[in-house]
Amino acid sequence: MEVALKQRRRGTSYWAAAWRRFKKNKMAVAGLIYIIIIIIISIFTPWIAPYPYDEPHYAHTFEKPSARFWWGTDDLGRDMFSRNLYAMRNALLIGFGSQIVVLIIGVIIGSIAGFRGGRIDTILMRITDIMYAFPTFLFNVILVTVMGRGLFTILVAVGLTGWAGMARLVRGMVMYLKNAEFVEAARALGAKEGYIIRKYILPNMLGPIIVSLAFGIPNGIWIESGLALIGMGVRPPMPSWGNMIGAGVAYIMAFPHMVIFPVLTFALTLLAFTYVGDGLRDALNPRSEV
Amino acid sequence: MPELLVVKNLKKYFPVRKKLLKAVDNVSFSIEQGETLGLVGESGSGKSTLGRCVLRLIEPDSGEIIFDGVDLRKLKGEELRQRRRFMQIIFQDPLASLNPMMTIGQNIEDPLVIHNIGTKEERRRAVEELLEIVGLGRDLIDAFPHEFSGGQQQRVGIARALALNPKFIVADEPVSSLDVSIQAQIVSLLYELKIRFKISYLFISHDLAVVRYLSDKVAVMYLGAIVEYAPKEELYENPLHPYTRALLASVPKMPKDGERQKRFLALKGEVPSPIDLPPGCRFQSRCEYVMDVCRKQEPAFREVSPGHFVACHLV
Amino acid sequence: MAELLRVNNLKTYFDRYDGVVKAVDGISYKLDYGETLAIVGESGSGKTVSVLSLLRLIKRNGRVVDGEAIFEGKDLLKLSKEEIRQIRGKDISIVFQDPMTSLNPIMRVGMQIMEPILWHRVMSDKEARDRAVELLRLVGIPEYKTRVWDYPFQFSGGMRQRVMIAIALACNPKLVIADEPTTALDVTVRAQILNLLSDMKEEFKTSVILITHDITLAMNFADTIMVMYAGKIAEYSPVERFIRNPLHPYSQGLISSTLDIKAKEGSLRPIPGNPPSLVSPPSGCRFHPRCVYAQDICREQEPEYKEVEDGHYVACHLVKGGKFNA
Amino acid sequence: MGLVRYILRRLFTIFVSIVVVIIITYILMWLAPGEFFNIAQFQASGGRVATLTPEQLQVLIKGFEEKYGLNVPLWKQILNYLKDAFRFKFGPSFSNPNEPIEVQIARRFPVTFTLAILSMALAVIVGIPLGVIAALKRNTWVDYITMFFSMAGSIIPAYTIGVIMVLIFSVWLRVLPTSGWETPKQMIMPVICVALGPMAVIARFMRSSLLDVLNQDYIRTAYAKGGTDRAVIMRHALRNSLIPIVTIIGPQLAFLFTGTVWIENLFRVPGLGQLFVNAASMRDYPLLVTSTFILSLSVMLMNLLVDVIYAFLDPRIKYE
Repeated sequence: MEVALKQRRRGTSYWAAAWRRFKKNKMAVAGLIYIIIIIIISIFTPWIAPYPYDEPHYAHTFEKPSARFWWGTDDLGRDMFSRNLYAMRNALLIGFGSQIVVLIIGVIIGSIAGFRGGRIDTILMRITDIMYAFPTFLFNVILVTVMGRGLFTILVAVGLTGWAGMARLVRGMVMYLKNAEFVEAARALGAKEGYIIRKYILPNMLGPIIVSLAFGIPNGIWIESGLALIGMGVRPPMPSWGNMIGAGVAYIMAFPHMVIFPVLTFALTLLAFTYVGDGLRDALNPRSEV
Repeated sequence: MPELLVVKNLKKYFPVRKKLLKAVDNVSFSIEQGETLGLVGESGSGKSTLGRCVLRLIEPDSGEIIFDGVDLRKLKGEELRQRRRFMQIIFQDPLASLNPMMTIGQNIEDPLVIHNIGTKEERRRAVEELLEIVGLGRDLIDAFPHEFSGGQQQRVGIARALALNPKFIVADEPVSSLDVSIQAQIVSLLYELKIRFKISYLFISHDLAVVRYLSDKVAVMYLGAIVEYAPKEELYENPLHPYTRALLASVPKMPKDGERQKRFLALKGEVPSPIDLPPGCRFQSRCEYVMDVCRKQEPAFREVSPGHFVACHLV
Repeated sequence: MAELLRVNNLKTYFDRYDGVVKAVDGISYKLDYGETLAIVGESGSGKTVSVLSLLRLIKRNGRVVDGEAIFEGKDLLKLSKEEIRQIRGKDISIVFQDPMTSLNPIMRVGMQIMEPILWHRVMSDKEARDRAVELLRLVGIPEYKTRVWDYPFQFSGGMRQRVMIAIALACNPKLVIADEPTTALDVTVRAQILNLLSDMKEEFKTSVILITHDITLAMNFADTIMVMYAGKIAEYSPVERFIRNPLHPYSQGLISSTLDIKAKEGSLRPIPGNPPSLVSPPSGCRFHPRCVYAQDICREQEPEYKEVEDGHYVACHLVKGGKFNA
Repeated sequence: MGLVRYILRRLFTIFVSIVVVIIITYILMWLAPGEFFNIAQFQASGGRVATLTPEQLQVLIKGFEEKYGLNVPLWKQILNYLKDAFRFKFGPSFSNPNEPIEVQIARRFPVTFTLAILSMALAVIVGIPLGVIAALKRNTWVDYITMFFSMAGSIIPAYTIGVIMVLIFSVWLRVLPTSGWETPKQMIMPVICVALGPMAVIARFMRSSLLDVLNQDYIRTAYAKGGTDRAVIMRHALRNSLIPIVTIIGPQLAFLFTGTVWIENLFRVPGLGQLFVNAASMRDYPLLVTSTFILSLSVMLMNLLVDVIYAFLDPRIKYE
């Protein structure tokens, strides 16, 4: 023990240790690399995409993949590869964007409920329970109907319906942390509430929140595609995986390429995020090593 | 010696499903400067709640806590915060009591940061000194709590409590989660600190031997109330309350002179639920000398010989 | 007395992310019919593993790598899975430390007592029922006739430990292993359970292995004491002899570390340092980094575990001819 | 006794929750841009607007508002709706003015119900054994493969899996029909697609629940008593690990109901899902509100049922 400690004298911080554990999970690392690549691609999509997403080539409708159209063309002769890139970009925007909304609402509601307790907690948690038990997809449809089908409004709608899990998580952690012994110790030392929250509560909540966000991103992407499938997603000709798959299904017997590529990139992206989420969950829990 | 802490008629009730859990029920005691009070009790006796009430980490319902001449219950916000420099706490679970996101050094330094004491370098030097006082190497300053063994973690907890030079420390079962050899180390460290810095402890434990070693006076708690309170030697040599007697008799003793004990004097039953106690003496359900009066009337907590208080109809 | 169990050179290792943990590293001892052996040690000393290994009840990442355990002429470590199963709960049974978690929360206690009886086909279903009630009476549960069909959560900690003892006794075992049976209980309840164990030992004439961290308890309760440190036996001795003359510096340290209720202020002499890593244990004697008498030989050479007096074994370089020479 | 009171209290909570949900839905729709009376919808439902004079149009709109009860203040609309809704009277929809919604639902409900029940049954029957096998064979290739598919199944939407299945079984292998809901053969793919998500979740949860139980002290006790693997797993591990599974089946039902929407759409199954998709795309508000009502009611009732079953399975709950 003595020896072991001396070797690690510089100390392994929580984050350094977490990264060490994360690196051991090969699938998570692969997922992370994939995600970094698609984020970079998404930033530069307008320059990378060979064609605009809405440029039709009426002479080349339903074309199979070729040197000119790498992933073929659709019913209007639009380049499937370009459309896929834009769909990916939209999906990432909605995935990350919706989680920002989730984070804001969830943290606010969860921490108010957790810190205040009592009746406010009861009321907030009742609302959260309804949100949690309710098939939120319906709310999404109604919200999108109300707010319109823009990229931003969809992102907000997904966030507005998806915060219940985050609120529960934050509340649970606040309830636990505010009575945890080390927080009690800080209080006994005479620390002010603001200091306790900043130095004791927030840092210890970060891990689980990050994990929850990591799982929330694919969920957001998923919901957008679901909306798009029933014609409530982003407005055509703007592509999304949902409306591309929806359109492709109509021609699935004759031109399966129209659906194969979006389905595969879509599924791959969701899996990548989930593996990263899994990796983070194990990595950010120090007990998982034992 | 002047009295450092006087607790009078302290009460803390918790509502549990429309019933009352009397965790601390009208408790009074006092501790002189440099003196240690041992607080003995089994689970559910309310000893930990009492310890936290004294520091106002749990807000008591009523009573007085006079620390250094000031009633803590009358203090608000900043005043109380400043007072906290002089009274500290050490916890049972050393790992849980340290902030896992801070290094050992930062954990120990934190009280100084909170009270804005010294420059960065001065604080660093203070932390190194504290590490040495509690018997840890300076080179461990940048390690994290989870890399330590339980005994080392508890030393860090003690160093943090010492950082502000407190006069009084509540030690809430500080050794009960540790191994025997480590227990002994921590107990002797606490003893050494008591002598060296003239610290008063409220030493909470279920272990009668540890309490005897560190305390000057001992209070025995049962279901929220102190049933017996006396100077140490008096309590161990001449226990009066049937519960205290049973506690002392149920612990195996070191058979140094070859006489071994295969059977132990055992109290019947177990600690009943502290919710909705019946009228009369709270020990009635387990007392072998129970009388009618015990079931009707709560015994008064009275002084039977100088400094020796007991709450029992039989005494 | 006749020999019930003899363990030779038992080694149990665990695989962990940071290496192989040598939890039990070559221990040998014996146990007679009717004898009470107390195994004393701190956490990580291997005291529990050394016994669970006999019944092959260790965690999945653990394995017995060497040794033999002769129980009534059979080597437990070489028995087939089915053969060892027939011994578990019938010839050798266990009382675990934490009665709160060691009983199945959603099964009635009567059923849990009946299971070993039925599994070993000792008697019929009907007889097993009566036996369960009878056992509950024996271990001192009030209103045992109705309580037998209650669930564990309806019992207090001490009562649950009584139920655990009833389960252990269900098939009249030859050996009961009690793994820290009182540690999780309140002070006053500990005494009750210890008395019950004493009574049951008389009543059922079983041998007992008591695993404990409490050397005071061991010295009072057992016939033979075995002190373990870092996966090895430091000292093994009949209790009377041990009380008079504890030889190993660790045994002595444990005794002087233990606060007795009569201890004088300032008399505590704790063992310095922390328990060693079992992945890379210290060279030579595993106790040398914490031993105040450590000499060069202790750092270099592992001490031999040898008999120094009749039935008194010690592993220490400094013990010669039944005396400790520092 | 406690149970009856518990159920009554929960029913009251459900009632309040639904009222809240309906009020929010109404307010949202009221906030929505555009008139309720939508010309395109009116035409789609067979009306002829072009031939009308403005006065005639006014009369028509008035009649429309009267028919759908839109000529009263919002709070009254909500009240009226709720009064009827709890008696399962929902009035006509925009898209189908001649048929009350309850009739439309009654016709389609059995289809969706069958789909949901078959899927849930499949999910439970396959998911639980999969989880058990993965747990018992933990850290072997059996476990890894099961858990890979389980992860994929729980994260990739049913619709996407449906498309892949159509590609494989209809386009390439040509063994299953792409759409319809008459013959058992037509039901295979929809049921599997809807079941996959919950099945994956159940398998994963079952695995971790069983692993958790297998690590409990009382399992060690059971082995120490001389139990065979079979006895210990069947009598102790499985029973205890199944109890928490019941709790996830409730949320999974909500998930599954939503899942049917797309699957019915993909496979042209004439269930509630299609009705809902139409309602959404045509802005058929009465139908939309009613979908919300029916869905939230059924999900909440299912959750209640699940909790009651839970209380029966776990003796610790009953006595509290």
